[in-house]
Amino acid sequence: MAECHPVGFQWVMEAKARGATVIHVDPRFTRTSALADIHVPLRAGTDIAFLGGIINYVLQHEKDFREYVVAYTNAATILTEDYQDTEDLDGVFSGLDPEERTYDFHTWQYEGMEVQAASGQRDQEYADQPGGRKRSTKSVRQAGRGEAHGSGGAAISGQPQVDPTLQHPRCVYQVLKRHYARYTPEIVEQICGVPQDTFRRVCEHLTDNSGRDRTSAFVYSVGWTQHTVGVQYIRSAAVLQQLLGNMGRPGGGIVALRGHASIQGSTDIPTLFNLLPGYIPMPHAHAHLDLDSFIQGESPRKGYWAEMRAYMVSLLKAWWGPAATPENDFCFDYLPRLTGSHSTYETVMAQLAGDCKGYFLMGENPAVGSANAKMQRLGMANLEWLVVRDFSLIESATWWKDGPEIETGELRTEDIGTEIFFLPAAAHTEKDGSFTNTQRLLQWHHQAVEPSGDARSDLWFVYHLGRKIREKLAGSVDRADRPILDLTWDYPTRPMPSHPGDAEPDAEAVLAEINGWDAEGGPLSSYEQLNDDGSTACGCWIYCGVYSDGVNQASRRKPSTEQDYTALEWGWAWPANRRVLYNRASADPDGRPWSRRKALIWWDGEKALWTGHDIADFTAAKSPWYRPPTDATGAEALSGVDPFVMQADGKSWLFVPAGLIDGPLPAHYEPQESPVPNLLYSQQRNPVRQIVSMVHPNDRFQPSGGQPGAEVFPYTMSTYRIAEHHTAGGMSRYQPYLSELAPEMFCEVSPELAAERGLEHAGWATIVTARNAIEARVLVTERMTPLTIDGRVLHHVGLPYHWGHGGLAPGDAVNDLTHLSLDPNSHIQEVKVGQCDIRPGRRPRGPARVELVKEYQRRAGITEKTGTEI
Amino acid sequence: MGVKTWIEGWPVYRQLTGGDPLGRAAAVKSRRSDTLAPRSATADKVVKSICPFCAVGCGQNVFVKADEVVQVEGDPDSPISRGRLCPRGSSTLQLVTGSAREYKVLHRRPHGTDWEELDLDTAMDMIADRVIATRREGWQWEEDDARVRRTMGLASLGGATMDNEENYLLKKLFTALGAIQIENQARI
Amino acid sequence: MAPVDIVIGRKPDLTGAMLGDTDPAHQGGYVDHPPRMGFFTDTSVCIGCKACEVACKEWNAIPEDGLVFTGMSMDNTQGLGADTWRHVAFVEQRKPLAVQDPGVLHDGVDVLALAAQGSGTPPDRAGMTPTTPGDPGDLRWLMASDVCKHCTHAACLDVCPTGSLFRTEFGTVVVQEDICNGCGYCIPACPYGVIDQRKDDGRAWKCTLCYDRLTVGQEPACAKNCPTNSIQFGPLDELRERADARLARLQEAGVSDARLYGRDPHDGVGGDGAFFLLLDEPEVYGLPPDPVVTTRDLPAMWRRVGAAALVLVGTAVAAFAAGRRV
Amino acid sequence: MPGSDDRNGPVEQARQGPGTPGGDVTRDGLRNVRPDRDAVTGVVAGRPRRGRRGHGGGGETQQVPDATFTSYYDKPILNAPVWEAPDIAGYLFLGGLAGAASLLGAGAQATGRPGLERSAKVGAAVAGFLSLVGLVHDLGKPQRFLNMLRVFKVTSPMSVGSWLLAGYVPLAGAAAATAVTGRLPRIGAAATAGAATLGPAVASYTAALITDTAVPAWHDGYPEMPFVFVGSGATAAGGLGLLAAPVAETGPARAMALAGVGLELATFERMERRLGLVGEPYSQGRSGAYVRVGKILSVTGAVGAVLGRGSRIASAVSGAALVAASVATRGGIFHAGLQSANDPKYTVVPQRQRLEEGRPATGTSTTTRPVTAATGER
Repeated sequence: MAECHPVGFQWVMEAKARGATVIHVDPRFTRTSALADIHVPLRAGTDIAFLGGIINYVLQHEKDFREYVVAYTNAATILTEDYQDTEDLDGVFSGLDPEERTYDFHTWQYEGMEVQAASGQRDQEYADQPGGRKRSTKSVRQAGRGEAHGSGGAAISGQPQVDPTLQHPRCVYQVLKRHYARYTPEIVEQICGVPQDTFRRVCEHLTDNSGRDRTSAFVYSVGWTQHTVGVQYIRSAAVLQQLLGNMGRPGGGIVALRGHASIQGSTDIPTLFNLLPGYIPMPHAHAHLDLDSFIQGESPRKGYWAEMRAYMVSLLKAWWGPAATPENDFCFDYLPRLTGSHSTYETVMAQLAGDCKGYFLMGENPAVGSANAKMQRLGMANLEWLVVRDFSLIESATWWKDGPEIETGELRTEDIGTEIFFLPAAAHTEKDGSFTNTQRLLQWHHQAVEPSGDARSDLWFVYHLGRKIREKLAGSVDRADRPILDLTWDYPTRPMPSHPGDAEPDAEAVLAEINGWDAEGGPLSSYEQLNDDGSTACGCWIYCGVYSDGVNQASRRKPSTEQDYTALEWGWAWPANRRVLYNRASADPDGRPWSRRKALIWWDGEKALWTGHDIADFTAAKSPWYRPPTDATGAEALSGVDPFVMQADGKSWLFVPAGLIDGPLPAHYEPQESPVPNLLYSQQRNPVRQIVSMVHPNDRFQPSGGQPGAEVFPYTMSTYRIAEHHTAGGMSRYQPYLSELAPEMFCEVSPELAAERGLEHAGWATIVTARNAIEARVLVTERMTPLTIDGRVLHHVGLPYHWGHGGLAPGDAVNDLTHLSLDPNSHIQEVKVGQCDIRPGRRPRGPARVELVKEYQRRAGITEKTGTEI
Repeated sequence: MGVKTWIEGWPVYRQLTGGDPLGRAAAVKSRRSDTLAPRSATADKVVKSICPFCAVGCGQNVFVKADEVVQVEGDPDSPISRGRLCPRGSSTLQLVTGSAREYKVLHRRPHGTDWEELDLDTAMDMIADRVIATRREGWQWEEDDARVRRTMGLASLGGATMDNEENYLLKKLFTALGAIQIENQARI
Repeated sequence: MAPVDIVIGRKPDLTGAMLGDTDPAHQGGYVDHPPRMGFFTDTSVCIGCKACEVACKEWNAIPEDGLVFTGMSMDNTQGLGADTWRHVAFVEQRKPLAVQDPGVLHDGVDVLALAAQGSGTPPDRAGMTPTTPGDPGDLRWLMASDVCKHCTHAACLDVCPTGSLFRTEFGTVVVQEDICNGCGYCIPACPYGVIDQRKDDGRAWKCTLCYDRLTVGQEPACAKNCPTNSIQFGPLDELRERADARLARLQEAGVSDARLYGRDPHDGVGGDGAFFLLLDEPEVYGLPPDPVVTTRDLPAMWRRVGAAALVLVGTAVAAFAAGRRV
Repeated sequence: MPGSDDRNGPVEQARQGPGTPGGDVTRDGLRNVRPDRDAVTGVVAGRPRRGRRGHGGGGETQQVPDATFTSYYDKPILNAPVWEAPDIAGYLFLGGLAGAASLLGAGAQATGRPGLERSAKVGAAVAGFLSLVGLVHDLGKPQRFLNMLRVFKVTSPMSVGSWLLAGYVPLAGAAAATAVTGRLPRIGAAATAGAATLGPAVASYTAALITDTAVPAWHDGYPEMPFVFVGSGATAAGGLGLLAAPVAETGPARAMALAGVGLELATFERMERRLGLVGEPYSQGRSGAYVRVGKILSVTGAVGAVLGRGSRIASAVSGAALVAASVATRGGIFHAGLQSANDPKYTVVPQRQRLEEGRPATGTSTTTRPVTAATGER
């Protein structure tokens, strides 16, 4: 955090000043470690074992916040008899189809409930419908429904059976206890390399600082998401935080530190294949799909997701306006359908296959920043046309004349048929617009100056591209063109003084559409006003209210010194300007703060309202003693003690009965490439990790664990950022002031590894995987520590991934080494851990570089099958 | 400038007559130092903004003089950042005004060996034509008997550094075109 | 003490007069001047992010200072100079930071011998490349943002022959770029190695404590941006009080290595306008352990120069006296 | 182990002490908020007790062995002078030569040695002028010299020197011109007297110029350096006389040279011995080589001057050797300064020694230990 989010780290320092203990868990000793009380180095890729060990500690020592756990989580819920745990099946859950590499979730359900897939994987119900087919189910799963619930919740109907004493052998609490019983301090030490004494102290600090009077927070970055089990990493923390009663409470939570100015916004209003704005799933291809069957398949009966039809219809009205009528299903049919995963890595495969011919890159540098960057470049070399919009001539714009493959001779500039347009982009100072930061806060940035030359905002680009396409297609009778021609695209523009004849669309008008309006065109103020009859339009239901009263709430800037610490009048947070999600849980079931020291919101009996420092993430007037009638639906169906309002049962889920692709509970699996066999189960890797679709001669996997050939790549590597640079370097390596701070690609190794491999401090090293070989300067440092893993010494190679062949501070790209194996829920690649070899000296030039990699492949006996075992 | 003024402006004279006989402070202050004014104080306007790097969302004040950004610094009013910026945020001025910025549309023909300049409007027309053609080529009404009504011909990557409004229009346009392969850094 | 008392060759202590008292702005002839302003850089809360370096460069439009990978931990800036006015030092040591658990465990490798491979530092001289000798289970990573000290008795200012370097009304020491003639005298005069010459223009440059910003009540760019408030700006009196309290608190809490550097108004430079809280000896961070303003000895120097001149005259007279016979 | 107890005591205090653990989020708002700058690391938590490795005492109490010292990656603490050797080493030499030569010229005029007078005065004028050229060349742009006359700073030897040179160079020039042309004898006499008055200062102030720096080998040599400089100046001026004047008139020049060599060698020796470690650069490396050459040339020149006193050629050769000796010595001193500034050893070791011997540079040490802070002088 001190490395990549230094300004956010001031709040960690403030917590320290108030007495907080800071524990930093990271293979490397970083700037964060330097300011932490305890640094816990662990082997990359073993966090679930570590967190599972803590969960086991909490359960064995009964350190859970029992009142919270019973009242607010599904700990008491009883599972069906069909459920079989990793304990029963040696590392896999019931329902695994090894052929298709998918799980059938039916056995993961609550006892006594109608089986229905919910969160994340909502539309699995189609499989049970007439006309639904097995292929469809699988491809739906591949489509990554896991993240379709950025805003929460899933569907359950019926009343689950519960045992508030938590004694029932099939209640979640007992299942959890059994599941984690084998995650002992001894096994944690063997797998993670964390000494038992250190581990015990971490457990004690965490449990001592959790409960009624104290709360602890987890902070993570992509160190957790970029794994084949990334979602389950975060789930592990979620299980722990629920058990400790740290969710929805001040000082608690799981804090995701995201890496880009509006990466949260680009998930909320997704430029993602599987989502529509507000986490409404993109429809999947099914026979006879219409709006009703879509809602039927996706929407639960209880909680706020029960209103999905209103959200969806309002979105369709925002997009197709008058053309969207009840008679034509509000143009639902205009939406294209998915057939499986269409993530960026599948797109690269489609480029290589020649199916995807045109490509837009908007402020993104995949030639450096995406896993197996060589595949990215080769994919781009196979396009018909490519549009790059950026500030500078980044690697993704210039690979055709100076890329690594030109040097090795694998590509020849004259042979590359890709037509490339480079369009200079406007900076944030040159346009109006909003960013959504990592805490879901929308903040408006105002235009300061006009962009110079040909530089234009992306808003300008998309608007005018759409305008031109619509003009060119005007009069078309092709049915395929109707969605384009019916699209509402009449945004107000203003002339650009420095560019006569040109016009910039009004960003605030777009924000107003995102916010939505009622039948009279008046701005909406809450998603609770949305209707499913076409009388409201709203471009993103969770952002509804950002333009309430016709005021740009995201541009509010009341100084923090003039309001209290929640600063509710600074910007606008979705949903409904709430700053802490699920904050109903900060109060006990009777509506009183759990502790005087930890008061956030509470029930005001006199006013019969929830009140406090934050805006209640709860129906404001729903008393703690409200109990829904049995036939209630939607939000009405949640009781006064159901804080997790997006969940259909109002509870937080220790056990996830539906919505996850790879299991209802986190289990430790070794990474795709690992130096050791899995000590916990005979199942080595996540059985349903997404890998098969990525097999390609330029993306070979390595032998792993005890397999022959694994010793060819004996060292564990991890990629990361440093304070001096930003992501793939497009915004930093081209700037002198940042480049001089970290002018060359380097790797971090321990003195022991340097001695073992003869690496010279400040000299050069070559790092090799089955994909590629790169060179880096060597930083020998005791901040890199050898770990003892199951009795043998393991070394890490630290690889910051900022560099590429362009810019003021060029260097080899680490992502040339990484491979394409993905988390099945999120389709995020595993680049935080891999295996490599490191040798002294610079890498070979020209074709010899390719030959070196081939030689390693031969030595390790690598084929197209290697590493693709289930 | 008269001789008297010149003499009185001579630091040696000021040394002899003022309170700084050793000539180390007030007596030797130069004309530039006397009239020094920070560009953050002489700016025509200060525009409220947000840091474009990571997702912490630090507040920025953008100082503008004669229609040019002359300084970018932390916004002390922000409850998130309290006026502070990290090294990347601190480099914002160089990011937005530095020599690495490109201001011309560039075009590389198929099999070409170098960039050529292109008029912006022409480029937009060419791109629109290519989108329409590629969309048609990759069009699918059905796959495996299920209606898909989409094109697999074109894709987009990027958006995590773009504004919500920009992403909204992009997703809207792409979806209306029937293009589904639209992704951003959040996947990476 | 008399404000001005310059008599070459006189015996009594001229130091105070030559050097000015501890209100340097008053000494410099400013009436009704603002309080003396300075920096307190508390390295115990520094995260080494280098925001100060970049903020300083942005504000002062300082040229890039070389793209060199050094191997000096995360420090590729190396030191203060004409084109680096803030420099973050990174020190990796086998030493404990109070009871911090660094988690590392090293064995059996002669890190100092390794350091010699390519780092250019002889093993016996290696400050901490990669680390200092000590317990292999100990590690701490010190970071410290160095800057011009704005000495109470500033040698650079004293020796400047043009009055380019001068004491501002805030008690800070600033190079006036319209006056500097590039004589370079200030550079070897500085006991901290702060000021240096910009090669392409010949003039001397260093931290101005953002003099221009101070004139309108704004704080210096580095202090403003510092994410963890390691760089604190304010009236020197206040900063000194705050630093004393901070030191006491750290000491009480068990951070026994904490110490203040440049805080004492009676040290060899009369105290620094920019002073530090360090966690090890100053030289570990590249700071002189006991710097002295060279002009402290200037009266004695002038006396010796005078005596030598007389000796030369005597030699000449004697030579002619003797020369008659030779 | 008492050390451990000491370390753990305050930790417990910090855990239990008032305000820590502090921050409360109450219904009425935040309580016990402390600014982030109050954060402490390794105090509220960490590892319980040392000694999980068998290595005994930590490095904390380890004294740095005497033979070594600590530095920051062996980087120099000081920024070395940026002066170019030909400009500024030349400046030192020429100033000494000019100053002493002016005395020689005046004496020659007074004692009726016209040949010596002319050569000394011309030498002084040329050397004075060239030294100014050297200075201006080092500044880069000629008009920059004018800024030197913007102030008069007694705290700056360069300021004093600039004013001195501004007065001296015209006087020496006038003296030389009248001596060569024979015109305007009164003005010539006055100029000669003036140059002879300023000359000793011109020859000696450069010692203050280099010793008034933080460069250890220069600064710490300040008690002897002016004498080394005037000695070297006398050597050079005497050498010039021997080289240029008719052999019959060289007596005073020879005497001056001999005295100069003696003074220079004696004071240099004394300085080096007194300086110890800091004086190392005067005998080592490039600077040491210059100094050795200077000494050899001085002695050779002096011996030659005495033995060859009757011979024009021997006198001239000896004179040239003496002039060269002065050049070499100045070059040696100049480079010794660079060497001394570029090695942190010369900065750290003496300062560290001072502190360890309990005699910091002035009243107190730059580093304030907690105990000092507690008593505080405020």
